[in-house]
Amino acid sequence: MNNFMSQWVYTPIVKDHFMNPRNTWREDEHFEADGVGEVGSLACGDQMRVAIKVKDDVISDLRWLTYGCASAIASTSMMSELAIGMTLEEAYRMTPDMITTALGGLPDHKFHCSVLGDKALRAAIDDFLEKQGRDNPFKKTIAKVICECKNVTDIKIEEL
Amino acid sequence: MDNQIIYLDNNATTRMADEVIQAVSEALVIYGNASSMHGFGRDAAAAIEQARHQVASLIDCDPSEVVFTSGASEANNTVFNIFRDKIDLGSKRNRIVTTTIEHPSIIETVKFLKSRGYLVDEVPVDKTGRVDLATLKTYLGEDVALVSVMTGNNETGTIQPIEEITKLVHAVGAYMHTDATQAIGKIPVSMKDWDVDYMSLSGHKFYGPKGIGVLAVKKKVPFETFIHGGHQEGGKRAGTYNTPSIVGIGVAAELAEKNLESESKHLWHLREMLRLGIVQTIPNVVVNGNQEHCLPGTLDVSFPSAEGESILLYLDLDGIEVSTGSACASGSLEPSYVLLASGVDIELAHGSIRFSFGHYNTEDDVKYVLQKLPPIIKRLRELSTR
Amino acid sequence: MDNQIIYLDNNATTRMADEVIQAVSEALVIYGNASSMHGFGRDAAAAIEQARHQVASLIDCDPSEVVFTSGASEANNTVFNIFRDKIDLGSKRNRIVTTTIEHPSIIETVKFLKSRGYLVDEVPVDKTGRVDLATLKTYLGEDVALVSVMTGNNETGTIQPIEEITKLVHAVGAYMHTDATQAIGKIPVSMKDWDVDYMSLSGHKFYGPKGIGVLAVKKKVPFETFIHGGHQEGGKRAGTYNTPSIVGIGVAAELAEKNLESESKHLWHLREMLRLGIVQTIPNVVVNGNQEHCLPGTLDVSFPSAEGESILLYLDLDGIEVSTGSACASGSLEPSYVLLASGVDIELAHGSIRFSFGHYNTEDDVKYVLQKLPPIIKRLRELSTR
Ligand SMILES: Cc1ncc(COP(=O)(O)O)c(C=O)c1O
Ligand SMILES: Cc1ncc(COP(=O)(O)O)c(C=O)c1O
Ligand code: FES
Ligand code: FES
Repeated sequence: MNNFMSQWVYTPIVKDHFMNPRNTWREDEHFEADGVGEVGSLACGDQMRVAIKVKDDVISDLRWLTYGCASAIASTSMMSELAIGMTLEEAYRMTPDMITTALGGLPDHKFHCSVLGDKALRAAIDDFLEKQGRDNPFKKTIAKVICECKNVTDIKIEEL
Repeated sequence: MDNQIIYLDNNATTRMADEVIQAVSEALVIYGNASSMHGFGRDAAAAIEQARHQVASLIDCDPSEVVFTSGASEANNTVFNIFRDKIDLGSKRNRIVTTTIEHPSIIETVKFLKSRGYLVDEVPVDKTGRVDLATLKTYLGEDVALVSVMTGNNETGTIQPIEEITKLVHAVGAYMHTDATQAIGKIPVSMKDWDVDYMSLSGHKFYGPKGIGVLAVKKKVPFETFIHGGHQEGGKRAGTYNTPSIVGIGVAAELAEKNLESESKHLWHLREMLRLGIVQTIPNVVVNGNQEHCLPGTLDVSFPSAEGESILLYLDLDGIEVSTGSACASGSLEPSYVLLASGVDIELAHGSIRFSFGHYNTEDDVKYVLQKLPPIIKRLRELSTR
Repeated sequence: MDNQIIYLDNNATTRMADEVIQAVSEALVIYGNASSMHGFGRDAAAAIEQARHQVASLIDCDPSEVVFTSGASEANNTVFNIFRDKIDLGSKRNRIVTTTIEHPSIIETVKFLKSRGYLVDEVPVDKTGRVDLATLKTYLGEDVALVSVMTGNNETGTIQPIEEITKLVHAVGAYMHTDATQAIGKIPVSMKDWDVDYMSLSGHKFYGPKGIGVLAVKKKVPFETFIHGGHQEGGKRAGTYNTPSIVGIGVAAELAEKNLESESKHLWHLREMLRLGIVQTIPNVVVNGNQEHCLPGTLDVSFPSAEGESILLYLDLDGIEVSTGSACASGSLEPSYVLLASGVDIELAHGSIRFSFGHYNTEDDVKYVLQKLPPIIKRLRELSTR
């Protein structure tokens, strides 16, 4: 039996981020967001909200909340670490692949959980630009990702 | 993580009883082919007949009515195949009736049959997962060949009124099957009293081996072989006898019969202790299933704003093993179809956790869970979008 | 009767190897549900994947092509069911071709399919039990969906030219299945080299557990689930994983691969020693099957004027366990259908005895048989009407 003991379901990095999620949005914390994005729905079984602070078009801070599985929690946590310090453009171009790679991989059927994280981030950037009354220079260059995980195909991912 | 493992997934599978391990280990050397005439073969045949009697005694049927299979999945497939074949041969009764909350080995068989043009109705259940007799009646008629309703649900534990259902079924001249897999060893089960025509069960759900089950088939009811081949099981199921596992399921059956009363009390006690503890310490929880007609040992709870897999994995890190939705759904994004079919809100169906107790659980296990679970739910809810 | 038991019925079933008993016993405690996510479940899943690799290595296929079943009977039924379903769905290829000497799990499946109107041809074999390629060719055409020919026969040991047959089968665009149950561990078996699409095998024929087998399914060939239900085996075969037995068949596969060469020599040596001994000491005997293309370890002999069951029971009294006809036919008075299909005289077919050797047999076993058998035959012949 000991031969098989016991990789956890996901990679050690996923486990670490699941157990100690970074940059979560505590209720008692007064986080003044410059932009907020939300994707998914409770009915889908996963929902994500991302809030960003922006300084000189760089993401200076980020908070998030998620209703979702371990991969979703770990993905969003990892996304938050990657995003802080990025320019808006870099952040907008973040791909699910960057998140899963940084996590040391996710099982195929959990891929969509990482899609949700960066989508919520883009929604937050959209919200920020809209609030500022600015043009959104990124939107046109990036193909739209459809929310429903079941419709996230490889081709759609590559289009990112 | 503690080294301690609290196993609360007994509806998925149970640990083999020490007596069963002992018997199986000894039987590993009874390696003769039970179909052969020589000495080793005869030893094996005698061991198999003893197991047949033990199982028959447990479910209250004649030993000749016990057909050993590779498990309840095969047993369930076999029953549906019998009537598929009758329909193929032109039977006027060309309709099968079952429910929306059966085990996947029936749900998927039904999907397959429907895709091939067979007529199958799935009777809905009420909010507690129970089949309503009046509703069922509207589905019954002279064109119905088979009705299949599970005894107790694997996810919520909800128990169906099999005896009453069987009366309705026989009244229209149809045959009755019940998948008793989850009920065995937890509540009294009787082929004779309930008067059912077919019953499925699986060894590993009551401290017996995996890969061995039973389809009990009443005398003089329709039968058609599913796995064709050798003359084993009176031609009803081919394949070299799996002697060690058959011996094992026999011993498990004997134990289950002997311990039924104390086991049932033990499981209900732990289940209620956990239910009360959860309700008292965690705000906003929903206990699923029928609380009056419920298998002892099964407790299915939804925690709104906390997602099932996350709860499961945090519990796992604390050494507590539970299940979310049905075990088969793990790794998938589907909410529990059993809860959805019972009209439970989709959000609640996503976040359900099944605690299922077994013989080897103790009050200390419950106390440990009640210490670890509340902070996990609190934490997840703080993280959640709400 | 001596206390000594000489077991010469290894084609019926084998004694589990000590290494397998050890592994199965240890795995009896890996009781988690391999479909579950928690720790116990993951241990079970890892053990299963290891076994999948061991089996794949033995039969030279990709691990993802290995589907665990309850045995070769189920595996064989599964293959025929795939094409039954394709035919039901209107496939233009609506004919199945097999032989007259397959195992009952195919013969009886064919009987059933024919009785339900499906087109199945059974290709005859020559006097030695071999499929003639030219004859087979006359059965092949654009309407053939599946061809199923066993690798080695359980009764006579006759080996078929599977690689050549597969070429012919693929040339007309049909799929090829071989039941390799008896060949495993005795001759080299390769899904890849032979290019077969489906292959069946059973654990207990090569020192593994009973109640566990494999259907190997090449990627991208037709498949339809036989036992519907949970998502185990990638949806190809439902039922809670039988972890201990899967671990056992894995260990058995590893041993079989490691020992193949020495085992093959050992079995052939004992078989030839017995054959020569019988031919030299008993007048008027007929050795059945093909002597050039024969599984090592199988010796099937007819003793004219001595009836099979009587020989078997006299041998049994001397502690020697053999088989008459096919193991499945035991208890029945039918002459061997395999021999009849090979054009063997009905009288000879009645009196055939199968000696089948295994890893644990020794030269002393053969010497003992050669001491006990001649007087038994003499005695029965003296009793006989001739
Ligand atoms: C109600 C019910 N029926 C059937 C089965 C199938 O049993 P097995 O997986 O042993 O074939 C199960 C368990 O998986 C079950 O809970
Ligand atoms: C050639 C062959 N195929 C299939 C089988 C069936 O194997 P099982 O009885 O393990 O299902 C056997 C043995 O019984 C056999 O010898
Ligand atoms: S977020 Fe839905 S499964 Fe991961
Ligand atoms: S985001 Fe809606 S289903 Fe996954």
